[in-house]
Amino acid sequence: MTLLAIYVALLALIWALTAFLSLRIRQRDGFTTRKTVTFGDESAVRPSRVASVASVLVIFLIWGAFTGSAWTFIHAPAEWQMRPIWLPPPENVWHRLISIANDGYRNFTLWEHLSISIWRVLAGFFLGALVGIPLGFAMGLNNFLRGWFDPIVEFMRPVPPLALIPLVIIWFGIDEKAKIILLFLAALWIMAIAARAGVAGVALSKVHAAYSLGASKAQILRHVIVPNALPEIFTGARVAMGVCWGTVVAAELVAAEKGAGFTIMVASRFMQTDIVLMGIILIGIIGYSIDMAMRTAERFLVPWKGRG
Amino acid sequence: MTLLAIYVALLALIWALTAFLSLRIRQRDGFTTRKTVTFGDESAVRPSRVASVASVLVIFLIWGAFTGSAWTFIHAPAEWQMRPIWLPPPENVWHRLISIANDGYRNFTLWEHLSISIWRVLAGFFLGALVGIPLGFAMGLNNFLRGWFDPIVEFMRPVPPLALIPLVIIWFGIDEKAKIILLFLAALWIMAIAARAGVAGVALSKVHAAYSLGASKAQILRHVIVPNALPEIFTGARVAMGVCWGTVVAAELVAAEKGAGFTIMVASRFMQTDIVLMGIILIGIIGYSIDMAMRTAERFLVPWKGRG
Amino acid sequence: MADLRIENLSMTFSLPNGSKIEALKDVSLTIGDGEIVSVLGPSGCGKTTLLNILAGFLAPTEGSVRLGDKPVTGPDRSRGMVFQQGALFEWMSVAKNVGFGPRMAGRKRAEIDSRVDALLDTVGLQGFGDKAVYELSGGMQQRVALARCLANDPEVILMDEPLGALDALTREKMQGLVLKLWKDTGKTIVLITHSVEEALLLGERLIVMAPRPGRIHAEYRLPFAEKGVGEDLRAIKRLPEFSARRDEILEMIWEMEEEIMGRSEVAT
Amino acid sequence: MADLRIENLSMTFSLPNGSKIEALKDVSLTIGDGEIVSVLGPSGCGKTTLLNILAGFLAPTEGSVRLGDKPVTGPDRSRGMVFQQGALFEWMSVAKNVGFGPRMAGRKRAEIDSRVDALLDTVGLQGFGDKAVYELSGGMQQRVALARCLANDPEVILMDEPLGALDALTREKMQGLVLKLWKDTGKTIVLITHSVEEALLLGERLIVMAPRPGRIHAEYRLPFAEKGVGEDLRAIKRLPEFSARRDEILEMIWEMEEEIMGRSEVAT
Amino acid sequence: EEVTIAYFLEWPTPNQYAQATGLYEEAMGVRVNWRAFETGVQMSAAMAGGAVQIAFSQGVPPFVVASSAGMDIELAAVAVTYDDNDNCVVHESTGITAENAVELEGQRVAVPLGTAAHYGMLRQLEHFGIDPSNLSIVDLSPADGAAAMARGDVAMACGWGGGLRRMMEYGDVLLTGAEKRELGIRIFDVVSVESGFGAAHPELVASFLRVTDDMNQRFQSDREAMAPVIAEAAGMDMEGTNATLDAFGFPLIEEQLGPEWLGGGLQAFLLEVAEFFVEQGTIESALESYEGVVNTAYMNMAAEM
Ligand SMILES: Nc1ncnc2c1ncn2[C@@H]1O[C@H](COP(=O)(O)OP(=O)(O)OP(=O)(O)O)[C@@H](O)[C@H]1O
Ligand SMILES: Nc1ncnc2c1ncn2[C@@H]1O[C@H](COP(=O)(O)OP(=O)(O)OP(=O)(O)O)[C@@H](O)[C@H]1O
Ligand SMILES: [Mg+2]
Ligand SMILES: [Mg+2]
Repeated sequence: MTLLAIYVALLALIWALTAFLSLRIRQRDGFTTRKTVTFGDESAVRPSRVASVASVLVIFLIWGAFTGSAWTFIHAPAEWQMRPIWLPPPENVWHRLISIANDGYRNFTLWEHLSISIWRVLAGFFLGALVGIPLGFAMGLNNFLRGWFDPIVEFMRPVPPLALIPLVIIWFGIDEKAKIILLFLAALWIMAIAARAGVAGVALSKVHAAYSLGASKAQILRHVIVPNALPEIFTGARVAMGVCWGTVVAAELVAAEKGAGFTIMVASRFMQTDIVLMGIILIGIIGYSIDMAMRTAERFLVPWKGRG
Repeated sequence: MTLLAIYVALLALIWALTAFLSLRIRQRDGFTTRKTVTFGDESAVRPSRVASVASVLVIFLIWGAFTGSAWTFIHAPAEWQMRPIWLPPPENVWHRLISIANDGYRNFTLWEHLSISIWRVLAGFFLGALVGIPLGFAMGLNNFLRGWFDPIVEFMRPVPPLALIPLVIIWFGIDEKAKIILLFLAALWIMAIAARAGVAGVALSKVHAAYSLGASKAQILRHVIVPNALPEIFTGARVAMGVCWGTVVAAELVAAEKGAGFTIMVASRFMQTDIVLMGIILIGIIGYSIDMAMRTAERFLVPWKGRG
Repeated sequence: MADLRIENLSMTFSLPNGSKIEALKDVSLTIGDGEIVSVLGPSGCGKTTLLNILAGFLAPTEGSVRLGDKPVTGPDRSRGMVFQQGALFEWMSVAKNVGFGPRMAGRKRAEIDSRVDALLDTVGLQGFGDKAVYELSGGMQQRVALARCLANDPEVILMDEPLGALDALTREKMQGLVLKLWKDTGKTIVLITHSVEEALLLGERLIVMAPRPGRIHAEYRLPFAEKGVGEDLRAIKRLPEFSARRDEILEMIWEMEEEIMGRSEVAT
Repeated sequence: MADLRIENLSMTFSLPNGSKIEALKDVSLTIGDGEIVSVLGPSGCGKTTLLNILAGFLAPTEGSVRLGDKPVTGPDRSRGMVFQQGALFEWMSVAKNVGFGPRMAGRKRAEIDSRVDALLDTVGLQGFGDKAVYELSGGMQQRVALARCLANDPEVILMDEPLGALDALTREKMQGLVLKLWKDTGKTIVLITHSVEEALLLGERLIVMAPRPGRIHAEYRLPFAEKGVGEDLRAIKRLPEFSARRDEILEMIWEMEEEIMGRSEVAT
Repeated sequence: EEVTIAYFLEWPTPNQYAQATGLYEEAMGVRVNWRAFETGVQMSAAMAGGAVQIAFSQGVPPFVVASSAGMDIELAAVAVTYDDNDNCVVHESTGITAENAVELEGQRVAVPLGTAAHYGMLRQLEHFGIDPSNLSIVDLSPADGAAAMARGDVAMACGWGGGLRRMMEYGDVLLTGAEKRELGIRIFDVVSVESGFGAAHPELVASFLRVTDDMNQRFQSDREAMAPVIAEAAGMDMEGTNATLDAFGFPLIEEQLGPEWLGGGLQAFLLEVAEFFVEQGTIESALESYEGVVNTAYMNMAAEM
């Protein structure tokens, strides 16, 4: 509560300061500045860089000040200081990262913990896409298969993949296979629905054009429907990757011997808050990187997205 | 593997049968039937009802046949029969549902298990929306606040909420408050981003029209921006609800004394596969119902969605 | 009421890549009180930019706009806008849309209601007050937009291709309505259009603009708006002088466009 | 090559609510080999439905279409289509789009390449072969669509408002191109349009359709397509007989539309 | 060919000397993988999934639960007895001791469900006349339970090993090991084998038991030398290792084949535990007898070796 108050106070202070200063320093000439009314015009909102930098600095400052960090010059009074098991100073997290990167944690190196999680995600996602995409196409192209799989997909879609963990444990145990099956199930329905939506999104005029140019059904599938569905499939893949990453972390919280989720769960048992924080930050960075990688792949592989 | 083969064989058989029969029984006259080419034309795909019914029946049939169910007339040879700890016959799941509904499980009634989970989701979601929506609006309307919160939101968005469980356990323990904070964090960023997107989606001409009709900033916020953002916010709310439901199940897998996720996790400890299946089915049904309820609410509350 | 005086208006946009676009350069124009002026010109010649400056949404890089003796510095209820489409508030009923301006100004409920009813009558939408705007056809929606604008009793009405999205017949009817409203209310109206016929029919004065830099290319004074009312627009179109004017202006625009397109095709 | 014979065509759509729409009723028409026919009519009069039946995408509820002595039962490379927009394959380059038909037919690589080059020349897109289609302007995209259709050397080309989405000047140029292609290749062309001028310019014959039920309302035989080539379209538009025809047909359509709109407004 | 064996971290046993020095591989002639688990329940799950063939030191309750549910799992031997290393700890702030144990009613308790600790807790509650349904029982592993205890989230936590030792920092046990033994609460772990694997390779199981017994014997004489290796393998410091080892008992083959254990006492105890669980409603039904799931053949073979 005190913390929140301090944070808001700092926010207000810096805001007021920035506003006062920018009254003096004229912003560089740009078309936005010619607008007389900008409130409500989202396109005229330029994220203030000063604010971004200040925001990150303030978080670190508060973090450091209340944990007696050697990195910050200001320190909160001793009775307000947090103990490291609640919140370690930032340098602890950093040193922990370095020491774990060098010496490993629980018999595995940091890299092994992270790469096993990433590998699980990739394997599960890949299998899910391998089955889900053809399934989605079948559903988009055929009355019978649509009818057959519709009830299954509609029922499985809202089941959180995590709810399947106990069943997967009973059926497949707790080893690699079980985790990959879980991730497979997490990706499967998302990819099937994306592929089905991709088929649904094909402009009829394109299909008709292909027909009157003499293409056969197989040719239409290969040259018209598949490329047209790719952007949708990519969007689905981004969602599926996000879900898979969340699912693998959760699955590792419940049962694993290594992995990113395992690391933070075990560390939390032993109140090693610095490792937990380090793990969460790494998980966040990997999640962010996966999303960025998918976006980049999308730009390269389906440059025509949204240009039809 | 054998199961999969039998399933695919049944699928193919019924497909062939349906195709053969529908050659004889002319489909009712409809505009689709006047189309000479329907392959690739998703709008012409009518899910076959026969297939849907057959699909569900086949699943039950296989389930029953391989578990020696009293409900099915066909039974697989004894050496192929599954034992109830792997897969109990459907009637066991049903009887279990009835007995748990009557007598409860682990000191709590079925209704208590389910309602505590639902309550957690609603409370967490509500708090997340309460903070996230104004945050999103602030980010959509103001340079400084956009700059301030952008790095935070962009970093937190790809962190799976489940990765926060260990930290939440350390900071807030394992009681109700901790779970609700976790769900709050799960909903917060989704709602903030939805609200921000809602602001970004306001057509500039509407805002300009309001200005030249003499509206003040507050009036524009209240009468133009908020209603315009509602459809986006609702879409975000549906996503957030789905994520919250998955998160609560996972959080209960890790630590809880009651709840839907707790039920299936504990049952899996005791190899009570019938309870696990029952729980998963109930979780699926609740997830589905939440989604349906949100859609219905959307139709009633923002009937203008997509009509601008 | 007062004249709309546009003096030496220039508007230069700086693009993110550093280049500059002269959307308007040294445009001067005076629009008299109660005059109806149509503006015609190829895509990108700065018509919308001009209108946005008149409305007060943009501040020009040079020059000034004055309505009477007040300089224009921002949007104001004295200058109403009608957009091509999509500017109605789809979460409000027709009546709420029309009454928006008075409601924001805090007028009394009864006063608003009677004003809204009268305006719906004027634009031919009696009995549609309770409908949702998205249930109306495109033409009816533009009637609502006109009524909403009139509800505030502005001195000037600015229209950016108000009839551009309508089909031929509906458009003809709406042209009649605009002329009728102009005559009945005596408002100053500035109307942007891409249709030469519409510009001829609805403008007492017709301004033809040219792009790069955006400027006034030609100006015509026309008799047709004065003559035309309601349903006899078609008769006006059959007049030989109308055909002659149309051919003259078409020819002029063709030449201008040809010149520009030729240039731009080399550019790409 | 052969005539396109349309006999007693009727098409009734059953709506989900049980009501029926007579999109076409008893339409008969013969289009000679190498003829260019334009079809004009208000929205919903069945133009697209007719073209879809000719292309073979729809089977009529009654009547038949024959090309020469072969009945039309499905889409075929002998009947090419040009759509208003969005029918190009945006994941292929311009050259791949144009070569699509021959490629699907399994022609040899070299043969396809030379044919594509020749066609790009014909439609004025030399050197654009490697571009992505979404980098082209609307007019250029329609040139690609025309070339793609011609690559298959169809007997009949069916066009559904091919120039509807283009701006005035581009449209005029494309009209010239269509006429040129017609003259050079001698294909049978059926062209749907909403523009009276375009219908007059591009049709040896002009079919005016009326809705509810969709049927042929009037038919004109016109001299302008025969006369006009390339760049002198504008001269043709200035001919007094062109203006006379235009006024005549406009008048006729106005009357027809008025009657229909009147009816429909009561209906809603 | 390879065998995967399940074990616990922070659970030092003499056979970890063999684990660390590769003696098992030598004797069994196959590659041996060791996988650490947190609870015996997870070991069952892993055996069901075929990922693990032998579980060393699985608790009795998870074994009873799995075998009662019909899993293909056999008891081959007793691994370790530890009445003092598996217990329930009450938070000191509650002021609850054996005298006023009923005051636990209405409080929150952390216990890993389905484990020996769970069984021990239920029996203790029974002894104190407390109805478990009056408690708020949270399912937490010992380590999580200790963390919850540290935060003061729970009034009592049950567990074993490192978790139990951390719990003890915040409170004390209700009953000591000796007191529990008097009540007939026996706490020991077993060596369980996936039946299919056991049937196919009885000699591997037997030689596993043989090596284990060798280590147990050697431990009695040569503890000084073995302890550091064991501590390393268990992931603990020397002090903790010694304290834990002091609380452990490792019955040798001859003793195990006697009437107290495999000679009949063990089977009877399993039935007792199962019936208690049925009574508590934690499992549906017990087997008629647990003779069938205790396979003494391995031990007999090992004795011969
Ligand atoms: N916000 C802006 N930023 C940069 N350039 C702009 C902006 N708005 C307009 N322009 C440029 O200014 C020129 C004039 O644009 P404007 O929209 O006024 O043209 P217009 O006459 O309304 O065209 P149209 O007939 O297509 O509506 C164009 O070249 C356009 O690209
Ligand atoms: N698939 C369909 N199902 C039901 N009714 C249809 C279908 N296709 C067209 N119609 C109806 O048939 C009539 C003719 O439609 P069509 O698309 O042929 O008109 P059109 O002349 O091409 O109109 P436009 O000029 O707007 O393109 C319309 O009333 C339309 O609503
Ligand atoms: Mg414009
Ligand atoms: Mg059409």
